[in-house]
Amino acid sequence: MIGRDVLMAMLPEHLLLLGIVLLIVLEIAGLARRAAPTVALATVAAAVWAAARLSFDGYAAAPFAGHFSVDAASLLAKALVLALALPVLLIARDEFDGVEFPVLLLSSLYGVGLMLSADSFLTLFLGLEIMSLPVYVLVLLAYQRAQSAEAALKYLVLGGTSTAMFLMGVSLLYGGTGSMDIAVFARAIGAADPMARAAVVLVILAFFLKAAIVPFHAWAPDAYEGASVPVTAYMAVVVKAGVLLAAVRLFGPATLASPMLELVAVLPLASIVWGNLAAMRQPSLRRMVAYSSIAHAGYLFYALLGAPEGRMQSVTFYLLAYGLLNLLVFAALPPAADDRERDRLDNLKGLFHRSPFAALMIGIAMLSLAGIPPFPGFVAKFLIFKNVVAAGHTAYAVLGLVGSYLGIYFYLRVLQFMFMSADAAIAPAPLRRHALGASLACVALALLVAAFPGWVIEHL
Amino acid sequence: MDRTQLLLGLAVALFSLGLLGVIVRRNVLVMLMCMELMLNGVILSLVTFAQQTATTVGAVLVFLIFVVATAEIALAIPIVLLLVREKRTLDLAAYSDLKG
Amino acid sequence: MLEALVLNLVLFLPLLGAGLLLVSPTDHHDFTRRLTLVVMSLQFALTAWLYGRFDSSVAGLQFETRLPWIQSWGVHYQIGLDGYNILLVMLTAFLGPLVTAGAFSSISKDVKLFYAMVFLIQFAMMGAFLAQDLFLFYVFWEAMLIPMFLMIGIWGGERRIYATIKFFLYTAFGSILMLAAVIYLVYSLQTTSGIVSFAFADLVKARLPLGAQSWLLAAFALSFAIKVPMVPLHTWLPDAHVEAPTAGSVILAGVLLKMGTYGFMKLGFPLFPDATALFTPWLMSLAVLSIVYGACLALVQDDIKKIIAYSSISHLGYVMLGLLSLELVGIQGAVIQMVSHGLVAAGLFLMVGMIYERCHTRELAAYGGLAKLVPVYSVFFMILTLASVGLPTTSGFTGEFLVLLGAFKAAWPPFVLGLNHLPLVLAVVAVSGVVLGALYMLRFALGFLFGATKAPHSPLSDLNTREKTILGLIVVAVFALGLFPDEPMRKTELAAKAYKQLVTTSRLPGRAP
Amino acid sequence: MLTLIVLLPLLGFLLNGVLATQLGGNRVGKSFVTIVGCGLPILSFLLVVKVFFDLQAGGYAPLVETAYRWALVGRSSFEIAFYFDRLSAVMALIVTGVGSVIHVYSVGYMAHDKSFGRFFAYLNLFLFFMLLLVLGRSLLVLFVGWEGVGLASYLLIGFWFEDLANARAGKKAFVVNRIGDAGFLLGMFVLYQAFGTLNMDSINSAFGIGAAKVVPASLVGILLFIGATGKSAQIPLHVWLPDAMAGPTPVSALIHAATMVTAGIYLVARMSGVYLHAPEASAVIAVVGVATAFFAATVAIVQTDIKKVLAYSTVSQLGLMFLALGVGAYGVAIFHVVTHAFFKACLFLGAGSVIHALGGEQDIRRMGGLRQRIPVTFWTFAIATAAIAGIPPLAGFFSKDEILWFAFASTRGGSPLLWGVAALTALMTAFYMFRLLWLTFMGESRMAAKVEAHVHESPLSMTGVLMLLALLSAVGGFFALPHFLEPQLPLPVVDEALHHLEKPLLVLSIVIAFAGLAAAAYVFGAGTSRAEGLQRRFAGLHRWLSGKYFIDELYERLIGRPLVWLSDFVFLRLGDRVLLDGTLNGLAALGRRGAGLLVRLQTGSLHLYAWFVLVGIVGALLWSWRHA
Amino acid sequence: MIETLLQSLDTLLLLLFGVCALVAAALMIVLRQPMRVAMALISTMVFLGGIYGLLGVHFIAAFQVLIYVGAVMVFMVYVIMLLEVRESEGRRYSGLLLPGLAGFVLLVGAIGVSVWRSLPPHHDSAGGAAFGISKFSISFLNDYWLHFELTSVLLLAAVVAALAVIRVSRRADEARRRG
Repeated sequence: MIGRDVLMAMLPEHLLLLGIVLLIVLEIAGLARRAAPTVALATVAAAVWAAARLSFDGYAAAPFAGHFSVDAASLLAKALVLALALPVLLIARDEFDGVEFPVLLLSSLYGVGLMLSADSFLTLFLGLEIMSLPVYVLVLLAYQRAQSAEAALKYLVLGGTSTAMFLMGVSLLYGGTGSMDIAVFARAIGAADPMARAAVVLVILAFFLKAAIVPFHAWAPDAYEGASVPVTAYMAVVVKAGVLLAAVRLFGPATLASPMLELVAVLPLASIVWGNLAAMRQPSLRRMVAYSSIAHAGYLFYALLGAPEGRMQSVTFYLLAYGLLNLLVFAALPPAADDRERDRLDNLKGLFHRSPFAALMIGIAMLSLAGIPPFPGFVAKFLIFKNVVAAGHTAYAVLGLVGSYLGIYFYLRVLQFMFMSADAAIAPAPLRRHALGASLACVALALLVAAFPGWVIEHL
Repeated sequence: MDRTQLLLGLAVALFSLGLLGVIVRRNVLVMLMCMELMLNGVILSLVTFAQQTATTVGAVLVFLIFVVATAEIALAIPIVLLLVREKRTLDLAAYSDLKG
Repeated sequence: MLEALVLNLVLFLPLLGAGLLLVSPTDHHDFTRRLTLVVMSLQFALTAWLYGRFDSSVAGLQFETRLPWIQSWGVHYQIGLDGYNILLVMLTAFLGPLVTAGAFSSISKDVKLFYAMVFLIQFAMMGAFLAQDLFLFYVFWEAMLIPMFLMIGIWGGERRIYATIKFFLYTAFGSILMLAAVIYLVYSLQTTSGIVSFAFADLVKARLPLGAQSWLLAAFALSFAIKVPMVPLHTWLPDAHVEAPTAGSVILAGVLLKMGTYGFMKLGFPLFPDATALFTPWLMSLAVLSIVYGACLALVQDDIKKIIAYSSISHLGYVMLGLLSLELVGIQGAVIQMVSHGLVAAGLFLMVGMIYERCHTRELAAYGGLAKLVPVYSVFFMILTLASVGLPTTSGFTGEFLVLLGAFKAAWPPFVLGLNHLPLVLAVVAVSGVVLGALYMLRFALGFLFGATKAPHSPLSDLNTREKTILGLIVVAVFALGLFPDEPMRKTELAAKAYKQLVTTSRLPGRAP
Repeated sequence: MLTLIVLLPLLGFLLNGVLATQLGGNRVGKSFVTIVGCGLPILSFLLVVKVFFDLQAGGYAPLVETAYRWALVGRSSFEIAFYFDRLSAVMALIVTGVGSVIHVYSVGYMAHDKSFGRFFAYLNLFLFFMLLLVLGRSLLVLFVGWEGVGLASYLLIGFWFEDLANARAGKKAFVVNRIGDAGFLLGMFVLYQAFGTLNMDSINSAFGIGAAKVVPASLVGILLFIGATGKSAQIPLHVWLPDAMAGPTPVSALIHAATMVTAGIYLVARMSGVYLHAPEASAVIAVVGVATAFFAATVAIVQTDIKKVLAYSTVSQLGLMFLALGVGAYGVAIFHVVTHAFFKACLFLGAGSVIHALGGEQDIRRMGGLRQRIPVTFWTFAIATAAIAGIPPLAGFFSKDEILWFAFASTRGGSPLLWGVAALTALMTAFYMFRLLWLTFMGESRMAAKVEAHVHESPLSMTGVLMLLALLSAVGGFFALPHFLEPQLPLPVVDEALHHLEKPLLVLSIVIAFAGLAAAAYVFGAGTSRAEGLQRRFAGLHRWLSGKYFIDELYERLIGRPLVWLSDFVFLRLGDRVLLDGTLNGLAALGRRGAGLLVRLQTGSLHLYAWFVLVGIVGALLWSWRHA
Repeated sequence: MIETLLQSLDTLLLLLFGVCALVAAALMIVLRQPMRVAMALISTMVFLGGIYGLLGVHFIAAFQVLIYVGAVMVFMVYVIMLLEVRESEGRRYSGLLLPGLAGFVLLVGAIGVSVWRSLPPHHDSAGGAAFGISKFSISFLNDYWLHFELTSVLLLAAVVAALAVIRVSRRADEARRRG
């Protein structure tokens, strides 16, 4: 019965939409101030629950044949990405009042949801746009300085460019086959036909741009720095997650061979090195995280080198680890009057003595992002590189690992500032309630993942 | 030199010109228009293919692109206005506080 | 069964302790110290009990625990005692309380964090020794770095940041390549023999072509050799030692360095026998080079901590020599030498720390005639010095003697047959290390204890009861190992035989097992 | 029983070392120290005597006693076992006997020293290790003792460590010995890998049954001999002994004259089974021995420090013993060890008594005329001097004469040349010993006034010992030790053709002794004028000799400085700092610079970013044309 | 006869429109005044619309003119007039003119050649008839109503976003007025 499927399969999206509408109504009714955050939180939670529930029931359906379909795996991924948005909302509670933030966030999440179930380029395109457009605005939402607007503009222009690239590629694919089914793409990857190849390249690069892979990464540091902390967290975690999972879905069963292989290996490798190197010289935490996220995008795309079966699992796990700890950083980052001053690394000096908890949290996050055991980041990296090696690309794996070595230094630098440097002259600022909750949740989950990676992997 | 090739060549040319514009023009509004130009290139190629493969889906995508393009502009313009208020200029060179 | 539980307890006690510290009040320093000491002592007691229960007539693992951890990769949480690790586990547990007690008076800043770090290091080291699964081993192996990094960086000397970052990056580089090797090894085990497992027991079944073996061994060896450290990968050690707080140096010298040699013994050589055969001349040369190089450098240091640091390089060279000799005597000697160096170096670093607490300088030139000022201190110092020199009746002699015996025993037949003279040359050069050892340690003692009395700070108080107890225990252990090495060597003999057997049987593909 | 013998001194060491030093807070008084410190050695001496009678009762069948197993590796086990036969019996008697009396002597000599307890602790420690050395069954145990006595001598030489020179002398002794020990170790290794055991009896017998094919005996012999040169101060490792005189005089007597330095002799004799099959090694030993003997004697002639003279004479005498070993007369060597132990101990203790009397004065140029002031010391000293000079019928005469004879006539490498040099040495020995006697006791006093004031005879505890030793050095020659040892250490066959020369040579050596006496009397009898005349005549030679041939300086130039240069300049500065750390810091800087470059690329200009995109697209497209 | 004439005329017009669109697009890059650029863009769009018309997809042509020219560009022009920018200040081109041009040429070449190398077998006449607005809208509302709905979501989000920007700028103004 189609109708029921339409209802069930898109339940998470529907819930999000419901939340959006509800919020707007509240706004009109003038009740948003108090209720909005809670409603948003509840909505996302509900969506997560729905997705997870469906996934565990092994629900699978294609209400719109060839355009939109769900199965257990994609639903789980969806649940995960949506869940990663919850801490963002918590962090944001202390930053934003008003209804815009939640609405925009929810609609962006809606887009993410679409992307993760898209079967046709139409859906994928709409998903991408619904995800991106609100973020352009989110960047300048907590508008306190010109930089925010600048960041938004840069993001928007380059984002638009990537849209155009994506569409160009799609149109060429379409021209070759007369179909908008994303399976076309997977088939075209191996094709010898130049036009198909050009199309594939354009699409891949569009994704690279969205995920900030060298040399399409340049927008990321500026946008991340310009945005306010929760938004940065959202971009670094959820948006990236959406893009990557969509990419995995797009690549489907295709195994990579030259020349596309090199394309998907070398550029990510380049961004691993570039991101890790450039991060060494950053004065601001947000900017540093931006570069580190560039590097992490590199690792994530490495996952595509692996065998198709393993991709979803490895990417999801990586995103889980990476997302949790990235969020942990931002959640634990002590508040400050001036948003720009908030994450100057110099202000982290001696943090351990001002607020030990924050220092410990950020420390754990840094080490995990650096991929040092026993923290989950290590298992995630291990999983990805294991697949890469198993696919026979040992050389790339080794290079990637060496590249990841370059990253260790700047993560340690943060620890050094927090634990080993003389205190910066700053009044200790206690963490706010929600941020604290968020960070606790993140660290708890992260440690659980670290303790029982096997269980998690089995269930992905 | 048949029609499809001609049109596709044109499409590619428009797309590339748009990108070129984004790269070389300093005026922000012009940049935005150049982005539109890129989209127009895409639309052209889509239409061509749609017409040539005789499938409607291409046209549907074109329709969606119209919507999206409108939305993008509708967001871009206010942002630009905001920036102009701050910087009192449309010259992109002024908008490079974020770097490093 | 009970033993297995106790073994797990031994492993996790430090973590437990760290947890306790987390919830315990921040500024009750004495409470923190006592708590740590109690937990550490308990751990040692349990370990000693296990040591007693260990059956030396059984080859392979005892008190084993094996639970699936990452099922789909064949990763297990697998720990157990065997001849390879029992002495080192014992050593680790033994040093734990001493390190704790040794830091009572020297650490007054962030005491809670400090002891938490001590706990975590203890946990990681125990884990690395007990782990019987490559993945688990790697996790502990890496995890070790973090607390050490913080310990040096927070409580270290003036150039601590440089030292600690150097330490971390140096070691991490080795580990990264080792990680690649681990992945490749497991993957190729899977493809060749169909076994999906990280267990050491399975990995030694892998049959790899010589090329692959060589690459993998190179990666493992790099990582281990940095930890040992073998010349020319040693430059992190002096900096780390000099800048680290006493406890840090003690842990470094006492246990951490053994990780490298243990790694070679447990993994590096047994996993890749053919490549080992290929590399042996080079590694042996490096080992002997380390012996001489370290000794020579120790000869010209003016910083008392550096002298001991370089002497460590020299002493661990003996261990490598013994392991590579592939003679039962040499292997046994190597194990004993590991423990011996652990005791002696730890003791010496503790003593340096004690004098540093009193005088706040490490300049050798600043001291003189301590034998008159602090006689008791001097007696202990003299004993440990002689142990480090390898004087008979001390543990140092047992180790060096057996190692050299083994190296020579391995080197002689080829020499007589005229096949290869290198091993003999190396053995002889290694023996010269005995002389150099005496030279630099006695130079140290001469300037330190004898001559006109001179001290940067006076009056100089002699050792108090706590310090006497710590050193007394170490000295007792030193003599016990020097006079009655038989008992511990029973425990390790089967492992040594197994090691020799593994390393000497080729495992190229396509041969009958 | 044997174990007990060994352990008693150790007990003494522990008791005194803990209770009578700051370690235990000086709980006990001098009397306790004296009782423990002297009582236990004497006790073990008595035990040795008892065991000796057991041995006799058992028809001299070696007694073996295993204390415990030190280690078991594979099938070969290292055991701590003791072995008591004629040879070790003799050595043990000397060690404990002479040791005990010197302990007694020390009570008086060290009476005023503040670290009385420490001194006796060290002495007992020394005895413990020395007994390990002589009673050990396997080379391992012997080596433990070997290094242990080295330690004891290190501690005792540096006993008065406040003076850095003393401590430095101790260090020198230890390190030089270590060089020898390295050779010793190698020898042990060769033997071990050949026989899988280190038990000396089995090794000897193994060679006896022609195991020499397994391993070249001469190699083993030479390696072990390197060890011996270290302990027994033979060229080239003799340099430490003269400096060792920095220690208290009883120490010089016990360790550096009577017992420890003869360990090398003992080792060679004990391993005679090997040397019997190692003619080359034996030849080396003989040559080194005689060379050392001669060289040391020449130096001794010009020394002005009473203890230095005796030290060089010790070196010289040890050389003669090695000569005996080299020509296969092991028993004779041991014989000389014994007699030498008597008269050299007597000499040293006498010298100690003199120094004691003069309140620390050691320079014989500022002595003289002590004959009447300290008669007991004088007479004992004179007897010992005569003994060492080889005046019949004193002890030295017999042993030295036998050495000369075998050096001449032994079929195991004896030769007139060796005899000649040895005889010359004997002549010089007589000369410098009587010189010493004269300058110290005869003639008119050259002492400083205030020194002269408190010259006094030593207490009975010292003089008694002197008299005992003097007696022994007088009659010691009448124990026919070589013949007692012969069943175990057969004397070498003597060339029949030379047999008729035995008597003439005997006479000749007597003549030599008296010649030395006469020469000394001539040069030093009437004041110092003649001596100074000679010194002026042979100024160059004198400088050369009193500079000890400048061998220390030579070593310093050849070994010491190059080693430090290598370590400091090549290894530390060039290797560690420049090459290794330089490379690493270079890499780090490279990374930083690269990072800087990348950061500078991020100009913040949107145009540039877009251009990156363009470049990226073009590059990727062009690449995609490439055919796989 | 007439058919063929029309056919060729058809092609001719197509060619003409194409060239004009291209020229207009090129003008966008070179013209200085934003207003003129806007005009150039508009003309490009119109010409494209013409092309669509010639291709027989009239409704897209209509959209093109209505939505793009009618809505977007009018908006744009309005803004330009609102800001009445004096282009005297500032140069026209960024420093990347030459690199940009080089890249541009390569890009056109790259995609162009790729497309050239493999053009699908084309059946021109099939075009026009296939595309009535009716067919399109029928399929649109049958097969693609999901996307139709989604566009509404997107527009909703866009509206909220736009409102947010406005609100933000108002807040900024207040902040500025306060000092």
